[in-house]
Amino acid sequence: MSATAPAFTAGDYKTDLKPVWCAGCGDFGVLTAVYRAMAELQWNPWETVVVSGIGCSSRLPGYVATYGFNGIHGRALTIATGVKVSRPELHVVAVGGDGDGLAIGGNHFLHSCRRNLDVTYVLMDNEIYGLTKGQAAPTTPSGDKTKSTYYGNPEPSFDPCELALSVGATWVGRAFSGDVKGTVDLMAKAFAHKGFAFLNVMSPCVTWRGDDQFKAFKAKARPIPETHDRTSRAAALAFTRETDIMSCGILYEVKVPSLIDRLTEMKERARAKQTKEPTTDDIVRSFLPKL
Amino acid sequence: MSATAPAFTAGDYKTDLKPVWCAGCGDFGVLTAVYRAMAELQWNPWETVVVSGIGCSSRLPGYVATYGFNGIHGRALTIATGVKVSRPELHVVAVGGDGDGLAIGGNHFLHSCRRNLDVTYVLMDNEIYGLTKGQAAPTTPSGDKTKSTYYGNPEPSFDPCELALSVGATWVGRAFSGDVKGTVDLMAKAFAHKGFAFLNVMSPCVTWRGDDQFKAFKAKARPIPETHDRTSRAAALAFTRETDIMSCGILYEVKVPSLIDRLTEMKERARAKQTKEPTTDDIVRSFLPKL
Amino acid sequence: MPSSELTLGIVGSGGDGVITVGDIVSQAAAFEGLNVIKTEAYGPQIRGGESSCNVRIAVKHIEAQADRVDVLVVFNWADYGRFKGEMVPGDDAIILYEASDPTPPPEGIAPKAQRIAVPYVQIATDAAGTKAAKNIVTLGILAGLFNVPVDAMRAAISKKFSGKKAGLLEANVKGFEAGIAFAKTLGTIGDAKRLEYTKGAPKVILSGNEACAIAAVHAGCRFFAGYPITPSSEVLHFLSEWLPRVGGSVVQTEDELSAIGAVVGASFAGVKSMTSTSGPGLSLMTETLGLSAMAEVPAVVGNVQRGRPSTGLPTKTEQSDLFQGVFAGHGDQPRVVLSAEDVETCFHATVDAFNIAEEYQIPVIVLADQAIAQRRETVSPETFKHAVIDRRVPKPEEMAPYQRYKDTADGVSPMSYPGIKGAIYQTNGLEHDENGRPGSMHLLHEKMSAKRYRKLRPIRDKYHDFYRMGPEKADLGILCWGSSKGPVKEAVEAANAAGAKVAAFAPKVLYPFPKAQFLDFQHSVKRILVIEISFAAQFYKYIRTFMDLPEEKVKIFARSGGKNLTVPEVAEQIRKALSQMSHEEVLI
Amino acid sequence: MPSSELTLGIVGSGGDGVITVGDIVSQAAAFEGLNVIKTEAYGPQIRGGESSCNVRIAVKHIEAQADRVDVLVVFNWADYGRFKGEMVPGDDAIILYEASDPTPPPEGIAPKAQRIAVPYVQIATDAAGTKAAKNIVTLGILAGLFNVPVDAMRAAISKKFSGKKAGLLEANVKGFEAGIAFAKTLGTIGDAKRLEYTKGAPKVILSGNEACAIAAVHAGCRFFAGYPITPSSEVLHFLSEWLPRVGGSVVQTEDELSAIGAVVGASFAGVKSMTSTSGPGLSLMTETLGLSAMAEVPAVVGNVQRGRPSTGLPTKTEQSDLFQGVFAGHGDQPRVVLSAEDVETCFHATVDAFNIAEEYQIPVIVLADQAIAQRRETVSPETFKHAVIDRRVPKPEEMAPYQRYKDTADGVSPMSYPGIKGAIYQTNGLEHDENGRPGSMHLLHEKMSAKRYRKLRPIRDKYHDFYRMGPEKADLGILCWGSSKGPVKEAVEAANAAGAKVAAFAPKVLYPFPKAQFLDFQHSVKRILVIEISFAAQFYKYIRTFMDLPEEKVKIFARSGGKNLTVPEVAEQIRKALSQMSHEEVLI
Ligand SMILES: Cc1ncc(C[n+]2csc(CCOP(=O)(O)OP(=O)(O)O)c2C)c(N)n1
Ligand SMILES: Cc1ncc(C[n+]2csc(CCOP(=O)(O)OP(=O)(O)O)c2C)c(N)n1
Ligand code: SF4
Ligand code: SF4
Ligand SMILES: [Mg+2]
Ligand SMILES: [Mg+2]
Repeated sequence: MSATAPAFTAGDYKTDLKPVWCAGCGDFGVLTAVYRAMAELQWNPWETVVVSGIGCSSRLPGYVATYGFNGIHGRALTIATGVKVSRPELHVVAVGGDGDGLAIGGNHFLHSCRRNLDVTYVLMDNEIYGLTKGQAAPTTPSGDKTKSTYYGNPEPSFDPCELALSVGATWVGRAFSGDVKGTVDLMAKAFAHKGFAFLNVMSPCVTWRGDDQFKAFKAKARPIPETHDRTSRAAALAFTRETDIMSCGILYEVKVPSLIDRLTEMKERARAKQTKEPTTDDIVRSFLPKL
Repeated sequence: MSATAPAFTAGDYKTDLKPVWCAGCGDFGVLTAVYRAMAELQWNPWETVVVSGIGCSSRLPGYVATYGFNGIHGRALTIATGVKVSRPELHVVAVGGDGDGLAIGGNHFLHSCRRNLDVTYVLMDNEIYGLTKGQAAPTTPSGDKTKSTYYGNPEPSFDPCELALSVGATWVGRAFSGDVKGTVDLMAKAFAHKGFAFLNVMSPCVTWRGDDQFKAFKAKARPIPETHDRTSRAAALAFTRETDIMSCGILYEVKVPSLIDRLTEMKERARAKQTKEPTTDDIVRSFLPKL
Repeated sequence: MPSSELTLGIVGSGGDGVITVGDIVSQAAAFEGLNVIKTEAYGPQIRGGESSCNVRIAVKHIEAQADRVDVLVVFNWADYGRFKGEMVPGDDAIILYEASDPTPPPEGIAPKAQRIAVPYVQIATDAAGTKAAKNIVTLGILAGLFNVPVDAMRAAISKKFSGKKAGLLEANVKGFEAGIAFAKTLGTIGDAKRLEYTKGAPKVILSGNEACAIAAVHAGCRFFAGYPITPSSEVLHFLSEWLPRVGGSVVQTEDELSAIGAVVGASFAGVKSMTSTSGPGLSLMTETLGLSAMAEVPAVVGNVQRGRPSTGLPTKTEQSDLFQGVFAGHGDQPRVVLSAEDVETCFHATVDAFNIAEEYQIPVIVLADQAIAQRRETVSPETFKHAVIDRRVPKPEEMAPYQRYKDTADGVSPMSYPGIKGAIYQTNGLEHDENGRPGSMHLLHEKMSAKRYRKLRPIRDKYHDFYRMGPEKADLGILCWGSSKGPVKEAVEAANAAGAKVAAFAPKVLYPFPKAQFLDFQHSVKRILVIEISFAAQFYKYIRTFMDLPEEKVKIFARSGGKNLTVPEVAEQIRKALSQMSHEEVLI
Repeated sequence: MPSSELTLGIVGSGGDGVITVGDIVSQAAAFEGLNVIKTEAYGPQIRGGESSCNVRIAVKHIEAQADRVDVLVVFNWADYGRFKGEMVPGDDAIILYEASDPTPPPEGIAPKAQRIAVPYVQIATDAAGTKAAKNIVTLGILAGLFNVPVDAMRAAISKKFSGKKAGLLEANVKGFEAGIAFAKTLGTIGDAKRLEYTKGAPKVILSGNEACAIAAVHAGCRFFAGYPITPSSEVLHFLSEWLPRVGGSVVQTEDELSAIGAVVGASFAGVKSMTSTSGPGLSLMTETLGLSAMAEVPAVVGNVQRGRPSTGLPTKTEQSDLFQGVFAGHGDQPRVVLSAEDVETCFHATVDAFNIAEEYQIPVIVLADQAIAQRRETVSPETFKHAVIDRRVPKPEEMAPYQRYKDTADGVSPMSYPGIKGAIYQTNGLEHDENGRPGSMHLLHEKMSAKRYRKLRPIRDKYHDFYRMGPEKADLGILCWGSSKGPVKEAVEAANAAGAKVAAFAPKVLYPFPKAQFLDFQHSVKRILVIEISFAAQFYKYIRTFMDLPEEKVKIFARSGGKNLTVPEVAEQIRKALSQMSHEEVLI
């Protein structure tokens, strides 16, 4: 193998399981982007873990030839926490849908952001519950008629990027899965970020949101201007809760110690005090009467 | 009873159950504020419901002579949702601690804000788990040593006011329970707000955070300037993630339809189409073959 | 020799219109007053993959989905492959397959069946100008060959396509008539299977989930909180339309923790309320069900079981949430668990659930399963009657002073709600005294535990209905529950018709355990056979909790889910058990 | 006539230093090699309310907290009121109460006991210059009267106060000596209770939670995720200090859903991991335990039972999470449930839990309860030895190709983890084939269900240890579990010493159910008495699931929690059961 030829091509990250997704589903674009971004970073497949919850989008780990764990609904980030904290040297990517990550999994999203957990979280946002056949998600626009909202959605939607910003994510971006190249580019950057990277990929559901959603996303997609100050939360806010446009790019990016950095430092501090690793007996004897 | 004499005094909202709180606990101030704010608004006790989760602070409903439900850990707002949506005419107040509302209950907080649920949520924030004897909360400053963080808290804290702002709360305020008068004033305004009102009351835990916390809160408390534009999220952000000061007052306040407004409109729309309320038989017959 | 019963199977891909065929056939049959049970199945693709539909039509009341199809329509043999285990043609079946399908039929499928190549696509293109009409052509063929109600189908087609794109209705009507015409060309081959019936009053056709939702409205439920999950989401869908029409509200919560919390909140507020879910959701509700039990706040939970554990086989049936239903929850918490056996009992069990929850201030779980919750079945519209019971609120003399948890003879204390001026109270999930005040002493705990459990007694006295099938004394007695009851009943009837003496028992109330009724049954039979769709034999173990089932007298047929229990499966188990018994008698 | 055993009770308010008295007494006794069991109890106030401490000291190995105290120290009769049910002086007890207390002693308390007014405050103020030293004065009195190890206490006091504010140590030492001096003034009244013992090797003194945490480190656990909850938080606290020292990590998660999810994640990543919780948390973990079972990812959960349901009596014990432990979870999910009976077995059960979880890739729950998890007990430091088993990773020949869920003879498939290059796999909680690929057909489901359940067999073959007490053949056989085993054992020994023939059995493994062992025991006794702290008699019902317990041969003593099971309670039940049996014999 020559020094310049990459060890892995995008195709090397592909399993031979056929995606269950509908023809035209936006998630195909996300999957392609995952392959390419991993190839770009030349991640060793055996040192990479992709986890997810439940949903159409959450089937993704089955299609990626790294270690993969399609978990249960809403808990992708809890599993990712265990993987990353216990094995900090692994590359850990969590993926899932808006229902999975923002409804039932909202709390874990919140706290993973806050902890600045060293994983990339790719939200495949189709503004609907795809797998369960079309109920409203926290990102479904207010007023929309869905299976569960006969008279129109009575609830306002929110912008997950704004939420991520407010609770401590250190990298926040938005992509459109119809623009695979743009998505690859952002995903590779998210993957490379140290700390919690949140990539909200707008990924149309052709089945429950029709062609209109794809068209609307496409029409509204706009790159974030080069001049945007990515280190400012206030500036980033300008690209949230958008209605007529859909800004794609990096909204926010700062470098602060990640959870792994902090835990590593703690371990070093804990061990600096001791001359050797304590044995069971050492620990037991710490319970001898203190006289 | 003369037209001017109020029907209820603060004392009328008091039960004869003795609080279990430690002497000096900040929650006494919050409780007094609840009594006074209710008296200020002259809420009928039998049309008022106070719900909570589990924690020292969550014991509060037992001390208020309205209908009360001290529920389970983290679920105060879910119970409040059921009460308010099913009985919109009631006054509903949810209370609890930072662990209850931001750790285990974080997701319900998020979505109650988003829905603009018509309740007031009073968070009694002592930056610690009081009842379980002093573990780190999501608001515990990074680096603090607690029972569960032997080497110091490895996690950053977040600001619940910022979170509330980002996900759709329509009234956001911060108070210091040591300033009972200020707390009463803010609480009465929060109670009167239509939509989700979030009042973050900084309420010291003398037992697990010592006297220092009280002193620090007191020293840092500062009113929000009159000039602040309460309708601007961006402006409100200036009063979040503060370190050396603790701004008290209303950070944000906007008038938008609440969940109750929207559901009521839906019901009206649903019923406008029908000449009479459907009976079971009407509904059953809607399943006759459609030929 | 026409027939009083007909089962159709239709198999194809997403675009083939399989589901429409099933819909129109069953609507037409329901309109004629026939009995119908219709099920659907899909491949793993989210959309556009293989799909199949099974419609059983009968003159008599039927209890189960058919196990063998009389007529199989195959648009595509490749798609059929996935369903070959579930969609088995009977020995004398007629198979009507697409003539232009390049895939050969799989080996060994009903070798004696008649196979007829039908040019569905060709007929559709010729008659309707589009191959999309091939499913409507199929309807015509089924009408022509088997007397599937032709006028009713014609009306259904016209209803379906009228108001749509210009010319669509006309094209489809042409396709339908072309199908009828084609059937004529096949002569008498269908005659033995032709449906013969007298038209009766139209029946409604609906799913168990829909019946459950109707029950909620009927029982007075005015608040529903739920989180979507297969196979129970239809309850949410239905109520999102109907509850606002009767002045109620629906909230789609962020998760199941929130759904059950909101139900408890609304109940506390005095409004009848429910949620509906499936296994994973029920697991998440575990903790809050305990709050409902402890604070004595009514809560109704519909749980539609599916293949498991974990996410399992989310679109298939199983009966393995029994343990979760009756036992889950930390601590000693009384609750009530009811079962539903078919679409109609989804209605009755749900109304009972509300009645019990309100009268006894206790959480009530209704266990249905995918097999009945999602199948569509005909029911007479007259069936939907069931008395409704409301909560016992304090009388004036009980308000001075009001004791929320008064330790009464039957354990039930009058329950106030916000708005009642003289009966304000504060409650909690801690142990508490009769006034609701927290306490942690053993004696209080013992007294209040007894109060809460005491409620189970009147519940059991009032609610212990069961099904008993077969002769009064029998050689073999089958114990089963829920959706298994249907196939068991049909198999038992057949066995007895063939001279055996087999009885069967299915409880409608799972907890509190109707012990006396179980024991009566046990005493009326020589041997017991337990039948259930649970690999771990949960029903068997559950019964044992309350009564001895001496091992030497009991056989168990407990298999995992993923397919509905069928009548032949039960028949086979009956045969085995009986033959073993006769052997044993020889050996004595 | 000195004594080989002494039980002290101390009662007072927050500021009285009750807890310090208990600590120093028990540390001193442990140092001398004596056996100690110490419990504490508090009133409802979060802090500063009533508190009590019970220390049982004995020369022999002891199994239970004492039920009667020999010596009762009361700083305040008002505070004593709250504990009077739990802190009962024996008939010949000595009560040393504060002389200046204005409240009169409650009526009817140990009328025959000697009551001595002790001017604790006065002595402390006089000798140490502060009434705060009254607890140290108490230590002196206890040393003087009852030979509570005086040198060791002196050393402990000096350890406690050295390095503190100047003069504090000296003052307290003075207080201690003044206490000894005061004891002298009381003459011989304590002589009958004076401890007589020979000094042995110092023992460690620790709680069940601490033993469990040590076990985790010992077993190789390097990841802990948990959410605080009484009475299990000490595991989190302990590991937050010690895991980083051995290179592991602790995450305090946002809730229990997250804790168990993270445990599954870390286990998947190849790192032994656990969480610890109590009932409400275990309820929340229900769904994810199913994922662990389905995806066959090891998970260890410590669950410390407390008074329930719902929030219940969070600081008191109960044995009512048994159903939740063995049955909760939607679907058929194999798991293992172990029990711990005392502090020492908290260690062994937890190591076993890791060994089983890793060897068989299955979730394992350890059920302890507040009574043993929070009491402090002496254990010999030599006890903490237990073999450790690691996960079976694929051998090179098993990697070409690697099948994560290979259907092996014992159901266990080699489990790879990230970093192993040749055994990459993708898994899920759906039903899946041997390669982990999702599938929803019945036959696959049946096969894989069988594979998962098959693992229980080797587990049961290897893990079925139990306790058996009493003679080989007995008139009465007691079935009990967990913390009840200690009082049962002591009561059984006493009964047999008095001439009865009583045996007892307690399983160490609750599930898979050690049926053969239970049956052996059943056959060795004439009648059965089930004893447990669960109002709903969960243990009784659970046993019935697997074996017949003919009602006429079984008595049940199942009461709610809120207080620990005591030896006299058990003795009383034994007496009743035996006397009823003799009556029955008369009636024959
Ligand atoms: C605890 C639990 N509740 C509900 C479900 C049912 N469920 C499966 S996927 C899903 C939502 C899917 O929506 P999303 O996460 O947005 O993914 P998408 O299918 O749109 O990609 C739901 C509600 C479940 N599997 N588990
Ligand atoms: C499901 C569940 N997990 C954990 C607990 C234990 N618990 C009770 S209160 C509490 C946290 C208390 O902290 P907070 O909410 O901040 O209230 P505070 O006591 O500080 O007022 C915890 C973890 C519980 N009761 N239920
Ligand atoms: S239903 Fe929607 S989200 Fe799911 S696979 Fe189809 S297009 Fe994609
Ligand atoms: S522990 Fe802290 S929060 Fe709890 S009552 Fe005491 S001071 Fe208040
Ligand atoms: Mg989605
Ligand atoms: Mg707190």
